[in-house]
Amino acid sequence: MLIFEHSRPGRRAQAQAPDLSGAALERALEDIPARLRRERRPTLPEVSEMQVVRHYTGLSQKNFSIDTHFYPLGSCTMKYNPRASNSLAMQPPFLGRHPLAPAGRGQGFLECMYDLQQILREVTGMREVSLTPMAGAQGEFAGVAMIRAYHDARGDSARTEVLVPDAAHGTNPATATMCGYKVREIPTGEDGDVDLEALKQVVGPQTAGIMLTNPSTLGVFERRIRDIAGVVHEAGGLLYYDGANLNAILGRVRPGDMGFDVMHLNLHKTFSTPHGGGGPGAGAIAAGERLAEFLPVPMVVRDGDAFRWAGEADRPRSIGRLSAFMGNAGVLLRAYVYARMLGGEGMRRVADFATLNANYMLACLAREGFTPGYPGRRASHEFTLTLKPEAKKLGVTALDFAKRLLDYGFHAPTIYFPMLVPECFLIEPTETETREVLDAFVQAMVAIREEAERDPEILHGAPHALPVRRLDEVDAARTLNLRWEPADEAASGGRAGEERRRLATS
Amino acid sequence: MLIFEHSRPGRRAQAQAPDLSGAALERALEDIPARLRRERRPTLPEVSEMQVVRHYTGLSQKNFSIDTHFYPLGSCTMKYNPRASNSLAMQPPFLGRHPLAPAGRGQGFLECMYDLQQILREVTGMREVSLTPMAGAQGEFAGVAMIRAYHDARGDSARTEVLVPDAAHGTNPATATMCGYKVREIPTGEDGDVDLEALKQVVGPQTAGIMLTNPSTLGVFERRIRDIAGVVHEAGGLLYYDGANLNAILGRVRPGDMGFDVMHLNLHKTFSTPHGGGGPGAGAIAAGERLAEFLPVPMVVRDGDAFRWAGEADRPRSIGRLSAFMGNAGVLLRAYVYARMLGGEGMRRVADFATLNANYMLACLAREGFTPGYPGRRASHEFTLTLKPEAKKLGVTALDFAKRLLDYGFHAPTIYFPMLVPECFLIEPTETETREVLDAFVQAMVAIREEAERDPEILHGAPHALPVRRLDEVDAARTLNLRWEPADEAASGGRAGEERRRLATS
Amino acid sequence: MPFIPHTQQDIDQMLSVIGVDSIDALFDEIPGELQTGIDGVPEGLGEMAVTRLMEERAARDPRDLCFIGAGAYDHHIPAAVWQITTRGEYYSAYTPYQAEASQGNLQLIYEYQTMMAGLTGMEVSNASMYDGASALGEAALMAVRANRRSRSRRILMPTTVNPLYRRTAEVIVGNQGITFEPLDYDPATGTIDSGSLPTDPGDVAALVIPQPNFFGALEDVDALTDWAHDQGALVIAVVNPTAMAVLSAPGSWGAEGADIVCGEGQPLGIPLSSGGPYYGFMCCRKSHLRQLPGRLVARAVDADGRDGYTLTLQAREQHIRRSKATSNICTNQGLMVTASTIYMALLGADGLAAVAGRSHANTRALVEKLTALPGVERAFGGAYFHEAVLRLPRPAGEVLEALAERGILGGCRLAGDYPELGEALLVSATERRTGADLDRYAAALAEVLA
Amino acid sequence: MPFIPHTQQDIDQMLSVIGVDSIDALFDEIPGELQTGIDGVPEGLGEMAVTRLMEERAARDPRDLCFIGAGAYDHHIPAAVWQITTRGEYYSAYTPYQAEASQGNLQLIYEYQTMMAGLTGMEVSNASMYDGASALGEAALMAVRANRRSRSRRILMPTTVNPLYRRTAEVIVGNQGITFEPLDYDPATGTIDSGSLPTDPGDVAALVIPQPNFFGALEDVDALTDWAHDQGALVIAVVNPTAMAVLSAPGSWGAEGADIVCGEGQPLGIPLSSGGPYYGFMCCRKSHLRQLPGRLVARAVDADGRDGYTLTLQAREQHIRRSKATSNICTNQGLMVTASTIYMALLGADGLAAVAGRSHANTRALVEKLTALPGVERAFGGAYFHEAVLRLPRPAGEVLEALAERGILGGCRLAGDYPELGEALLVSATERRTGADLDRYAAALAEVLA
Ligand SMILES: Cc1ncc(COP(=O)(O)O)c(C=O)c1O
Ligand SMILES: Cc1ncc(COP(=O)(O)O)c(C=O)c1O
Repeated sequence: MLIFEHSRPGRRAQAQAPDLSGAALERALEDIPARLRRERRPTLPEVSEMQVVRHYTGLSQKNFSIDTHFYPLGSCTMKYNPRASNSLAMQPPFLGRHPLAPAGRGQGFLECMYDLQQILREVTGMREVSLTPMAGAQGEFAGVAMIRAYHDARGDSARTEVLVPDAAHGTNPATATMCGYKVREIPTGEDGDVDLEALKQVVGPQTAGIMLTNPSTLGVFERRIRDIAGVVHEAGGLLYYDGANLNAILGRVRPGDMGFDVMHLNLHKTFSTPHGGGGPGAGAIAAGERLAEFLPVPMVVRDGDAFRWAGEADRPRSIGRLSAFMGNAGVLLRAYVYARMLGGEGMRRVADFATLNANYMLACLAREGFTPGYPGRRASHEFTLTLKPEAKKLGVTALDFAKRLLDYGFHAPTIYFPMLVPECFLIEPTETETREVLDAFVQAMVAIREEAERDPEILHGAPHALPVRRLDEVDAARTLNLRWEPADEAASGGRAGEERRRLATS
Repeated sequence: MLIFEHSRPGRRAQAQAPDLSGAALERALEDIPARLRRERRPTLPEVSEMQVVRHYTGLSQKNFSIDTHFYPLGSCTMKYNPRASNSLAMQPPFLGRHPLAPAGRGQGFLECMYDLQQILREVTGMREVSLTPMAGAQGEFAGVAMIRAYHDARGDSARTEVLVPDAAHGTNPATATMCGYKVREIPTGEDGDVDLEALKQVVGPQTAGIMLTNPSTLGVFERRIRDIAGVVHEAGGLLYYDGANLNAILGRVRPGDMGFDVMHLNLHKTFSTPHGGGGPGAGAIAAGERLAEFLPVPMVVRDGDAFRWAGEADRPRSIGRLSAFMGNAGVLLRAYVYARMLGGEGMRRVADFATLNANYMLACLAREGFTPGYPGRRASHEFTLTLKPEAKKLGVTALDFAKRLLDYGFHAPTIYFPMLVPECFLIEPTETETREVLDAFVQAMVAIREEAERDPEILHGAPHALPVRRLDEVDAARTLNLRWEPADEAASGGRAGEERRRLATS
Repeated sequence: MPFIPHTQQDIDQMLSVIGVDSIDALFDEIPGELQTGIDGVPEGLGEMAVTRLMEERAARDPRDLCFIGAGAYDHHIPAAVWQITTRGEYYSAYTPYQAEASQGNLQLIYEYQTMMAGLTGMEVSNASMYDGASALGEAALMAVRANRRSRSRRILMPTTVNPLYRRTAEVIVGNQGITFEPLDYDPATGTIDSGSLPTDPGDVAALVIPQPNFFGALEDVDALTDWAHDQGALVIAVVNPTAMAVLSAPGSWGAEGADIVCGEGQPLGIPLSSGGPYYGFMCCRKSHLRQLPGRLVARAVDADGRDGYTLTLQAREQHIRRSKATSNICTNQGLMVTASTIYMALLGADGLAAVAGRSHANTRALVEKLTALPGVERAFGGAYFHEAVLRLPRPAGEVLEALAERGILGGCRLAGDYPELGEALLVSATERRTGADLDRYAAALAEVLA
Repeated sequence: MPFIPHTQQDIDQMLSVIGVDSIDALFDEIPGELQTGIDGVPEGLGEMAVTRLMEERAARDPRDLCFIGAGAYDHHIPAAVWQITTRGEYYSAYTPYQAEASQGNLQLIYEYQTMMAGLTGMEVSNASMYDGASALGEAALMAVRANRRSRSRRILMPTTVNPLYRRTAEVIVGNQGITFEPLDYDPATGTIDSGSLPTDPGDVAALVIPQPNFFGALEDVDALTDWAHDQGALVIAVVNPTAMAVLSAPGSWGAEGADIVCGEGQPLGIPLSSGGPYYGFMCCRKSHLRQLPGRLVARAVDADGRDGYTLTLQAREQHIRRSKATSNICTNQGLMVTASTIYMALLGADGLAAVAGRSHANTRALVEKLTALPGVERAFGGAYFHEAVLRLPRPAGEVLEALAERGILGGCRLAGDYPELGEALLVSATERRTGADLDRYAAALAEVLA
């Protein structure tokens, strides 16, 4: 039932709004010309406070989440989100601080941001860090824009292409386009590494740079990364590091040392800030020698004992700002708490145990007869399976397996990505899961395969035990019912989103 | 699965404890004689932080609650618990205040307590209020102990009996016993009111007092309350008011005006503090002329602009203290927030709409052919049904109906209480429920009766849709498995609750 | 090893299943010279220590009385909003790619889309962008793609649009050769100078219309919308969502309504929080749907015929369309949408109107009190909504500093972006400000100016 | 009408179904003269206004550095504890009378019972009492009922038991003719004077043994337990649960162990909160089970043979047994048990031992620092746990006041209850206190005493 269906005309959560209606409201607004006023009330529900609490508490229970389920979603690093990060970031002085309040009224907050910049510098092996990008993709945007600004600053304007491996995450090519570049795909070799020969062939004076994830989205470490860096740099291009997979090497290997010029971190992955059902994230960006001066503003600088913002004036070559203020401050606070709790040693252990868990699952699944996407390669913090053999033999797809896993109480791995691997499962257990959970997942995979052997319809019809059965997405995209409409309006095809009733006050 | 079954030796939520173990721990404790030290580690789980979060988040989802379900539990006033009460009571300065911190370091808190005392005085029509009782039953204890102290102070020591109506809540007679009184039951008349003639016959010089709930637990207002008060007072006894049902008359009628000498309020009912799955509550106690000086300590007094505790020294005739400190301060803060949000007018509306909802449900259920416990009487904020006709005709009990209601997504009403009403349902919808919910409940009752007509096994086997089916309580009381034991210990019948393994440190 | 559950026995057994004898061996494909480790990161702290640290940091930041708006507003946030939003099932869920395991979140987004479409008077809302400023950049890109009548990459951008939005949007569109051409404002009213609208603007992709504009002033949205449509340009509305409870919705502007609506969602239940996380909202006509960036939820039917909800039109997005996607956005600001949806459900249309009304009345009262001081005057004469520009007789920077020392955040200084306004201050007083608060501001300002 | 969802239409229709024409008519059975209404209650406030009010109240209460223990301890509480405990499904549920609809809560209590039985070394734990002090009163009542060898109503109550507990317990048992007879302490050690134990105590129902005792001193629990059992008395242990991680558990005291164990649960994850809500725990031998007050949860089997949990032995309780019940308790402190169970699960045995160890070491370090000041000395010589009594060269009241002005809560003054100790202070430093905190206390005290 939708919240709108709980609505009754005139019902209100009275404690929540100023007591202002009717003539008093009109008086409050009397200096606003009538022609600029709204005529019809917007479609918002009229419900009581308890109805709201009950409705959204009930809805929440229909979600899988880290706090309730194993969530081995490859490329997403769904690890435990410490509850302390939440409560400490949500302290009233932090929540109440206006973004335009003077720096002097927020030294506690600014010191956290400064410290975080410093920590991320260490972690990445880069020279400077800007925290402002609001997600990984915005970090990528900043990085590629910086590469562009670099070439422009050197008058090197013939560089029109950005190279992206075919296995890359979709944000990489999309970002290159947003930065006005043409995208050229680099093929992946048999072994999961970039095809170095192919790369050599396409690199040239038109190459602005390359975007790489390492370990790659195939869950393997790009072993010839230094060679790749050499080839690209040789040609005058720069290297962008997509930090989505940093969990695999955190505290052990620094992207700066691999030869990258700029990178983002997905703090909502590696630094365990919550995914929030889709966001917010934080895509802090770090740059080395060549690119640091182009970093987006604002950044935090220290003057003696005081911290302040550095904006366009301090950093004249900056690509500029990516949001009205400073990005997702509250997310950054959470990441900072997490970083301080881990410390340097704890960071290294993240990589160690994320990698241990992934390799263990891979070994178990292989032992049970599932097919690794890249046999013979070590898993990084994640790995691929191909369910093509099962698809062929049993007529069940990766999607069927995924949906049936939900019935077993496991969130499905990432499916059909990377596309290179047919019927792909990209599995990332993360370091915070116990061995028992990994074993249980493997057992579920075996059990599901047995079900498929017995009766593939069990899988085709899955899920069976969730609030809904499998949804018809094709029909949904055709019907395109994107918002609820009041019955009378839906019937009369009335004007979008507004109710018939006029403002109570008019 | 129990949390203990997730345990693995050596696993820990490392962020949560000081980093102190092994030899360092021994050093920390070196001045404690070995013979006073523990030898074996207690049975506590060894689990990670995420396991704890996942386990207890998962468990929570197996509960019905106000935030998720309609909960028409008679005598319990399960109304919406405002979320603001929670967040405002949990502000760090309130949470962090040590109970023995000087009054000067907690003026904000003390002012809230003082204000609450004043508000409850107004609400009850009594002379003074003490907030210290930690639940209704402790309020009752305080009140009856005050009655005893009163008689003792007057040298009137022959009073050995407390009168309690047969429909009273169990805490009433149990309290009288705890205060050293004999309990004498008063019968209820046909119409649900106390049998005044019977009362007159038992009242006498041995009568210390009477404990009454009004409206009574039968959901009707005791109409001759002033007569009852006259009879008891005449005989030298005092009147105790059990405030559990105050929601019915809040802001309209004051127990002090009915002739009561002392009463408690269930703030966790009428003032909407959460029930917390069993508690904590707050049973503030209010007394009139005769008994005010005996109120339990501490109370808050105002000296000019400052607030301070009044203890035994200030109030030498007090019955004393009922807890180490001042009772359930955090609950009282929640009640205070609620009281301030309602205001006087809002309180009256609580009674109005609690009563409207109850009478509406009663009318609907009666119309659908269910049998009121006291036909012809108005419902107060709650009412009884007797399911005896259904039991006789269809072979299904009140318990069966109750369990089946769970399948329909409704918490069951209170059942088999009061015992006077055979196959009793005591239904209290509270004022915060919408008419739609009440209608849906009535429809569910009708639907369940139809099921019973069709196939009573549906009811006998209910619930069907919950985490467990009906539990065998008789067997549980026989088996008495009251705690988990490690497999080896359970097998070897080892010493209670301790594990074999010795302290890691020894 | 905070958050890592492995016992030594686990480690040993797992390594033996893998067939290596140490965790280090699992990194054998990484060139040794790259495995430098890190130093310089401070040692790990337990939760107790980090709590102490963060509480001390927070305690250093005073809780001032806030009269700054300028794109972020200090509204009351009902307690229920964040107590529900931070429930693990919302807080720690991923993007609802597995629809059946995410019905709670998906239904909530569907409700959100309905609410935002309702507020803006548009047909469609997406599931959120990063923030208001970046949403404006995306709206500009979208307009260029969506305008079938024009191939222009020029967009008219009034200077009454929040300067921080303009700068952000410029960064976002700049690399694609899209340019913003400024439109001046009328110094008397602080609104777009309709006199200065070019009679023949040439080929233009879109006109941006802010309402209220950055000065709090109210634009003549109907006339501007009709003018833009006459030129073959699309209209991008940038609006304050609280204002939408009482101001004419972009869907009703002029004869045809705006084409794209975006703005900052923060006023709807999101804490100020030093500027984020907030979220950008974005709505449009259904006919432009395939150019809309960001996620979309649709109602769907399951195998048993039950209603459910699912992400839809993913072919617009980067993970399907890659370099041809409508945007590179992936992670959005989902949890903020959860909070805002709960906020809007709690407030309803009447409640939101009351918030708007009280905020406006408070601001008006503040303006009256402050302009009663000698030398303080309104910079513009026209109508405004819940925010206004004042001119001061002393340097605004100094005044603000002196007010801050008194625990008052007196407003936003405009000299940097609008030197022509002199010592100007943008002030706002939300419904949270009491009469006593306004008096306190007025008294402090009197003292400072004395 | 906050929290009331009725529309005018609802009201009209509901009244018509009932067959009356006003809500007032529903009160027609209540004598008119009783329907006076109330006045004097302040007008209702919206959530925004009450938030402002309560924030201002809270802001007036300083957050001092706490060195008071005396029954309530300032331990670290993991953030997860209360974020989970305040989930609506725990927070707003009732007592789990409908077992099938309360499995989460019931299983949690079963786990709690297991943990408390483990900590105390006893066979059984109930589901909670109000607080430690009232639990002691109930334990005394229980002991009188449970002691089959004695019909005595006398209980030996050492003066080393927390005076607030003694006073509370006395109120609870007093009306049933039960008396507490004091046992003195040895002024050298601050523990029960084994010399003063009566050689022939006569018929005694029970001996109360605190561990650690109110002074923080460690009683000779084995000898006391054996002595009591020799006299035919039961042993009631009153213990600090944190201490149980490292001190010998009552179940192991002497040859047979204690019979009843109670105490304050606050140290296990419950905020100080001006004294409540806390909870009392209560454990016993299985043979005394039927005399135990309070709720109990047992494992049960459902109709399909699955494990579940349910309240059991309700025949002990007031709602069944009425005037013959083991206690009048009904509502207990359930939500605190939820918090404590999560706390204990997070800490585990090692973690709790570390909390105990660090608290003790901190207290010892504090004692060393403070006794280094001239005129400050320990009042007792024996062993103690995480709390100790110091004698001051100046009136303790004045010293505490001067320390409070410096933001330090210096301890609990003992002069009221123990005048014989002179100017004595009970101090404690939990694991939350840092070395710098201890130094700050020492420096402040030096200043105050100078
Ligand atoms: C490999 C990779 N790169 C980039 C991104 C984009 O990050 P964000 O979603 O934070 O924009 C992701 C996120 O899913 C990713 O997995
Ligand atoms: C009528 C009545 N009296 C007394 C009580 C006892 O109150 P408490 O549970 O708070 O001790 C109750 C609670 O259920 C009750 O309903």
